[in-house]
Amino acid sequence: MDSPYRVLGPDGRAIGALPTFAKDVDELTKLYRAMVLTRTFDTKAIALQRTGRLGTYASSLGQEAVSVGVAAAMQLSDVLLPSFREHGAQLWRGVTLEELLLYWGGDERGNAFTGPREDFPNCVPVGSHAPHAVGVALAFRLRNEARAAVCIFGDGATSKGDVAEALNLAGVWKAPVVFVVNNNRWAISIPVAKQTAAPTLAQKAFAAGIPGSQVDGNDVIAVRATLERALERARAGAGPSMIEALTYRLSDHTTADDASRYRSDEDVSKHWAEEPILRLRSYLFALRAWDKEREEALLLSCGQDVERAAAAYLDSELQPAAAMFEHTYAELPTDLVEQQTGAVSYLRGL
Amino acid sequence: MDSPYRVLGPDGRAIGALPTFAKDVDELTKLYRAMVLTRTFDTKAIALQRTGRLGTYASSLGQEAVSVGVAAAMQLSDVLLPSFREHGAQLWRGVTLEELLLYWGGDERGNAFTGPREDFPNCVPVGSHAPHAVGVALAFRLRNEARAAVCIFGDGATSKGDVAEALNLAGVWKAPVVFVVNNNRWAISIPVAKQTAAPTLAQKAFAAGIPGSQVDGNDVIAVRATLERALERARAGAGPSMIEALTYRLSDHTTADDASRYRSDEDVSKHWAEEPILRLRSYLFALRAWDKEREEALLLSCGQDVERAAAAYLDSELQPAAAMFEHTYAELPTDLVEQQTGAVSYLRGL
Amino acid sequence: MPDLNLVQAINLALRRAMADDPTVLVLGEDVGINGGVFRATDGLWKLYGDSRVLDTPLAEAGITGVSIGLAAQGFRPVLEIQFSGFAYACIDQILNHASRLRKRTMGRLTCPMVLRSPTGGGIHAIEHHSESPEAMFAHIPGLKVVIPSSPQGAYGLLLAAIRDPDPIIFLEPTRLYRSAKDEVADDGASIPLGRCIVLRTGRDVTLVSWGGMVKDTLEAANRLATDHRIDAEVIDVATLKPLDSATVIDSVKRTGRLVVVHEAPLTCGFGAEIAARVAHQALTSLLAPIERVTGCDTMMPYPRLEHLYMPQAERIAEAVRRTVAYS
Amino acid sequence: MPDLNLVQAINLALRRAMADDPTVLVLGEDVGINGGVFRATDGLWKLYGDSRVLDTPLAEAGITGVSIGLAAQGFRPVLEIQFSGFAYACIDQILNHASRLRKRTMGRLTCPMVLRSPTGGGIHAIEHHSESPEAMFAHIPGLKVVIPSSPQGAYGLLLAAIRDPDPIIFLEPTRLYRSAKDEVADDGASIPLGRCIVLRTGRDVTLVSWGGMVKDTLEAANRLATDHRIDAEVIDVATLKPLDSATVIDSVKRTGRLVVVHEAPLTCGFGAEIAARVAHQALTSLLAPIERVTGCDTMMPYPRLEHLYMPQAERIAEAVRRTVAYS
Ligand SMILES: Cc1ncc(C[n+]2csc(CCOP(=O)(O)OP(=O)(O)O)c2C)c(N)n1
Ligand SMILES: Cc1ncc(C[n+]2csc(CCOP(=O)(O)OP(=O)(O)O)c2C)c(N)n1
Ligand SMILES: [Mg+2]
Ligand SMILES: [Mg+2]
Repeated sequence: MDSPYRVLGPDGRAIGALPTFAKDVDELTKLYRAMVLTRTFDTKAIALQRTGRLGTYASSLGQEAVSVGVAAAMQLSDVLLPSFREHGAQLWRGVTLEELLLYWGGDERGNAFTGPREDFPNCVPVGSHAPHAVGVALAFRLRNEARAAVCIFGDGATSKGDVAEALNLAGVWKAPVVFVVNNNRWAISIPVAKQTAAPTLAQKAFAAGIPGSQVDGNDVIAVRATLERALERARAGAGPSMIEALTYRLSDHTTADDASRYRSDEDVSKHWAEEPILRLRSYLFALRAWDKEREEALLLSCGQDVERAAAAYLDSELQPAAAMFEHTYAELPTDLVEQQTGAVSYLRGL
Repeated sequence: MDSPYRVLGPDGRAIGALPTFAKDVDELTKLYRAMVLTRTFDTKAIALQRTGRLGTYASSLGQEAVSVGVAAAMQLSDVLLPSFREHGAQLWRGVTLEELLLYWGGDERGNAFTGPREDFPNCVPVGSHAPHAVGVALAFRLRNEARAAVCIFGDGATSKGDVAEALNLAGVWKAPVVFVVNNNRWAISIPVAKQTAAPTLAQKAFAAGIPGSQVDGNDVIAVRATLERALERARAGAGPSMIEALTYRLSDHTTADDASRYRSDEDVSKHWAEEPILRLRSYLFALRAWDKEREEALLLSCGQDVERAAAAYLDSELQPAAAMFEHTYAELPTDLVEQQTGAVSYLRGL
Repeated sequence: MPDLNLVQAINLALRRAMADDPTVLVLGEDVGINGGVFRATDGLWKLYGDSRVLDTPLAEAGITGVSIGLAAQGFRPVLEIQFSGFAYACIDQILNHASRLRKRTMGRLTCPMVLRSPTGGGIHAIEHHSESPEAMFAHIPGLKVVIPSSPQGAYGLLLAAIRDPDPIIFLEPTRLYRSAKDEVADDGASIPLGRCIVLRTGRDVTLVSWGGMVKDTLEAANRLATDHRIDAEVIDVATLKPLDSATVIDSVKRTGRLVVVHEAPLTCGFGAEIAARVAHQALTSLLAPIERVTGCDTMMPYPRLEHLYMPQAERIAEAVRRTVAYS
Repeated sequence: MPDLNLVQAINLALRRAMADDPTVLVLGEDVGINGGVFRATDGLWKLYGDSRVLDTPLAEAGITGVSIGLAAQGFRPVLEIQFSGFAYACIDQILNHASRLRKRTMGRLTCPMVLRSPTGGGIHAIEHHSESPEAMFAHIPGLKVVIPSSPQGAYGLLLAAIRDPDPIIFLEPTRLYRSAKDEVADDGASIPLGRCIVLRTGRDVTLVSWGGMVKDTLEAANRLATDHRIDAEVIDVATLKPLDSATVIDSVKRTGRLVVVHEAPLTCGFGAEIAARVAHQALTSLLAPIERVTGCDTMMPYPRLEHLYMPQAERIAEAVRRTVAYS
């Protein structure tokens, strides 16, 4: 296995050749803005959860470059199948801040995506969306469409049979799908070394006869470039691949977790030095493409966007009781209509 | 991946160094006898099935060297977890011919194994026994016993999530287990090329960070030698491994299958030239350790053994109706006792 | 109209569905050149090739998941699981995803897939090949569960299932594959899902069954009519979920007696649901305890004892006589 | 005796079982240093280390299979599945292997394992974290299915489950983990499996429930006593399989009325089995239709609507009043 592909070093200095898009400063600031928005959202979501106004929430702190880099490499006509920690990718693709909050607040309307209509909702049962991605990709291939599916899951997911089956199926059918392992080094309290004896997760792809490689997941330029290559390959009919993006989960697993039970502050703080936002900011600063003023303006506007979305979310009325039944089937069967009527009238009577 | 390990060429000439056991002619004739007994059993089982006296049966024709070679490498204190085509391994380990017939005839008593009491019964849901083998091996490790588990499954099984999960779990826990892929090139009508894009099945082990290698599965000496090494390694605490044994399914998938629907006679007949029994016989003949008389005597004694077992099987009385309930639990709960009493008295009344 | 057995009727429905609708795909282990281990997909691969008839690797959960992805993209995958004993591995994908994709996206994504699988015993098969898992699937919201009991029924119900916009578990009684024969009209007419089929009207007792047990139940009814002048109504449930309770309830209100027959184990079998609905909606009409004639709460025996496990016409008839004699 | 909540009682039972019997192992995702996501295994790893408390990779089917192998070798694995929504992936291993290993080897190999998992809603969790799969497991021959409703019950039943020679699904009502409090005596006494627990005797109506719904059912009974002079008997089923029908039947024979309460969807829920048994064995005692107060035949809503889905004391009470008023 080659060492992970990387363009920017942890200190933000370019250590490799820049891919074409990265020579365009506007492209880079777009990536930067998206990562900052993601982190701003993250902070707000945690605050809402801590004050009882949002459900259990999975932070993406420190992993923004994977999420944003992957989405930035996709075309809108591609389809994203995320796990539950890819807020950055969802935002990039047009899921709204308010939809994200509705989802994490426990409201199905958060999945109705006014934006990317074909994208899948978050997948909570770890790794179980991997075969869906193969199905989506197979649909593209059968219809001769130059599109690809992107499935993101965590390091823990690579132990699940569903993921192994999906990789193998994708290989057999040369399905245009790219699997991304968001390797944040932890599956709740289980570090990668207890998850598998394999020295890399990328090599799990070889079991399926498909290419696997590693990328520095805190380097958004490298992530985007790697995904662009993989997606082009997939869209061109050359088959699936898997990319292991090495990053680090700087936060607790979710707001319900207390990571101090199983890892030390020192361990974590080492990784702050490698985090993706600082890294790209340093690079942009060095280029003089970014400065303190622009930074402040960005933080302000991200904050405003997020606050506006939060207010809308908090103002949103609950769905009516009848909604509990709607969409269970295309057409509600008689007995379900009866249950619906019963529930609605019972609840009205209370 | 190195080319498959092989000691005897298809024509029965030694092309590699002989492992120690193979220098002992008695050892070789033991292997030979076991393969011939297996094939004799196979022929009889098919005849019984064709005449309506046995259930659907999975022939091991052409695959005897995998089955026998693996079992011969095991110690009795190791535990075998076979799929459903390893009659040769079961016989070697002391499952009786009559037990095998009872099993394939549809009688649970065929699983009560008077011989290898800790061995698992045949596993029919493909690949689902792989995690059991990890559990058995883990038990050995936890009790500090120098024993190993051996799990055999087919090429088709390597696509199953259970197998991938088991390999990974074995790797993480360094469980003393050896996985054997009996690659007979077909999963019913699906050839290996449609089963996976991976060029070898052995490389599936690397996904779990464990060693994988290939062996000529029609060379019983090579199979046994490879397994001995893998088992020593496992018993010594050095961890699990996977061995892909390359052989060929010369028969239909089972007696319910008609392989002519999906493969040509020519394809099959090519493989007759490589089959394991002929190969070892040629070698033994060349050594003058075997001759026509011994061959005839062996066929006769195998035939007699099998006929005797068949007669006993055909004579066996059905279990009584009450047996349908026994062993469902250690102690039958009240409602099951009632069902049992009801069924027995109802059936008596008929 | 040709005389077809059940597996031929399935094959005919698949042919019709594929001809009518290019989004219909068939996938599963050995469904291609081999035509399925029971030949349900015989000839389809020759007609439509690899792009509509997909042989799959051996991975039941995975191919269920793939079907979900295909369905979300507008295809109508018809997935064959070789035996329902191997469909337990699909429950996770079915329950956690297929059944709720529409709900959880408020209709943005849907899952019009059919999972076909042989069900039930009576073919002297090896272990895991004689399972009757219908009740487990019928507990899952968002699914439909359909079990035909005749070739013509299989044809019409399968067409309806494939045309339905939601995920469907379609269980085919293995022992009827070759034994049942019908004149089957290839008229493309589907039989509406969600309706019980009254196979025999009667005044004295209501017998409810589905799939492979319908034949034995009818046989019991016929014997009872001849030998005991008991006039039994026989209802084939056909669609277990959503259940057409009305037909059963109406019948029991007329007959006052109910015997439910199934092959799956008693406890938490689908017979319990029917009994519970009747005990709720037709209690006062009941003249006798509700009987269930079912498999036992032990696993299906190995073939040599299998015949002792499955309800047969005589056991059904006995229960009916007990019910009718009750007062 | 310390006041413990349900998760602490589970923890205490695990400690006791591990201290008593060196073959008891605990395994599952995050059960080690983290002590389980609900802290059910808190402190065990520190006491017993890696050889008896095994953190596992993320592979529910696999670790169920590993437990089967361990059990066959004489260990008593207690496997934690983090949420029962992820236990569907274990059904294949449980049904096709764990439940029948004893039967299929005629007792040569056995499978004394316990699969523990949180069950039910009410904790405002994300999707798949509020499932109630008990009926699916209760349909499987060879299994036992146990659901405690109180800390003391959890302690005694879990000890019994771990000591039992057969495979057990042990579902723990998540919303009681921290809310229920009991004085729990760590006396090592197990509560026998297979027996219902009568929590309140009454003459007018029998209420049957289990797990997380027992509390609401009792609350309904208490309100009915105070506000409506309805004297309800309340039965906690505790072991769903094998079911102690006798206690339920006896009660209904006395009260003539039955309301079953559960949180899982109505259709094919375990309430159906109870209703069916009563409609068979106590039909003539019934003075009113059998009522089931249950979750709906749609998936558990996302948290914002969850409270509308789950039966609550008032809905139970209403059904009881209807039942009692019936004549
Ligand atoms: C199948 C399944 N098992 C268990 C869980 C509970 N759980 C939620 S996230 C998680 C760890 C996932 O780790 P990883 O795949 O690395 O993703 P990460 O959370 O690190 O993003 C677990 C065990 C789950 N959601 N799904
Ligand atoms: C999980 C599962 N799916 C499907 C089947 C039906 N089936 C029996 S054997 C077989 C092919 C197995 O192929 P392979 O693993 O190569 O073993 P072989 O039969 O060649 O020995 C299939 C699909 C099964 N037994 N189990
Ligand atoms: Mg992770
Ligand atoms: Mg094979």
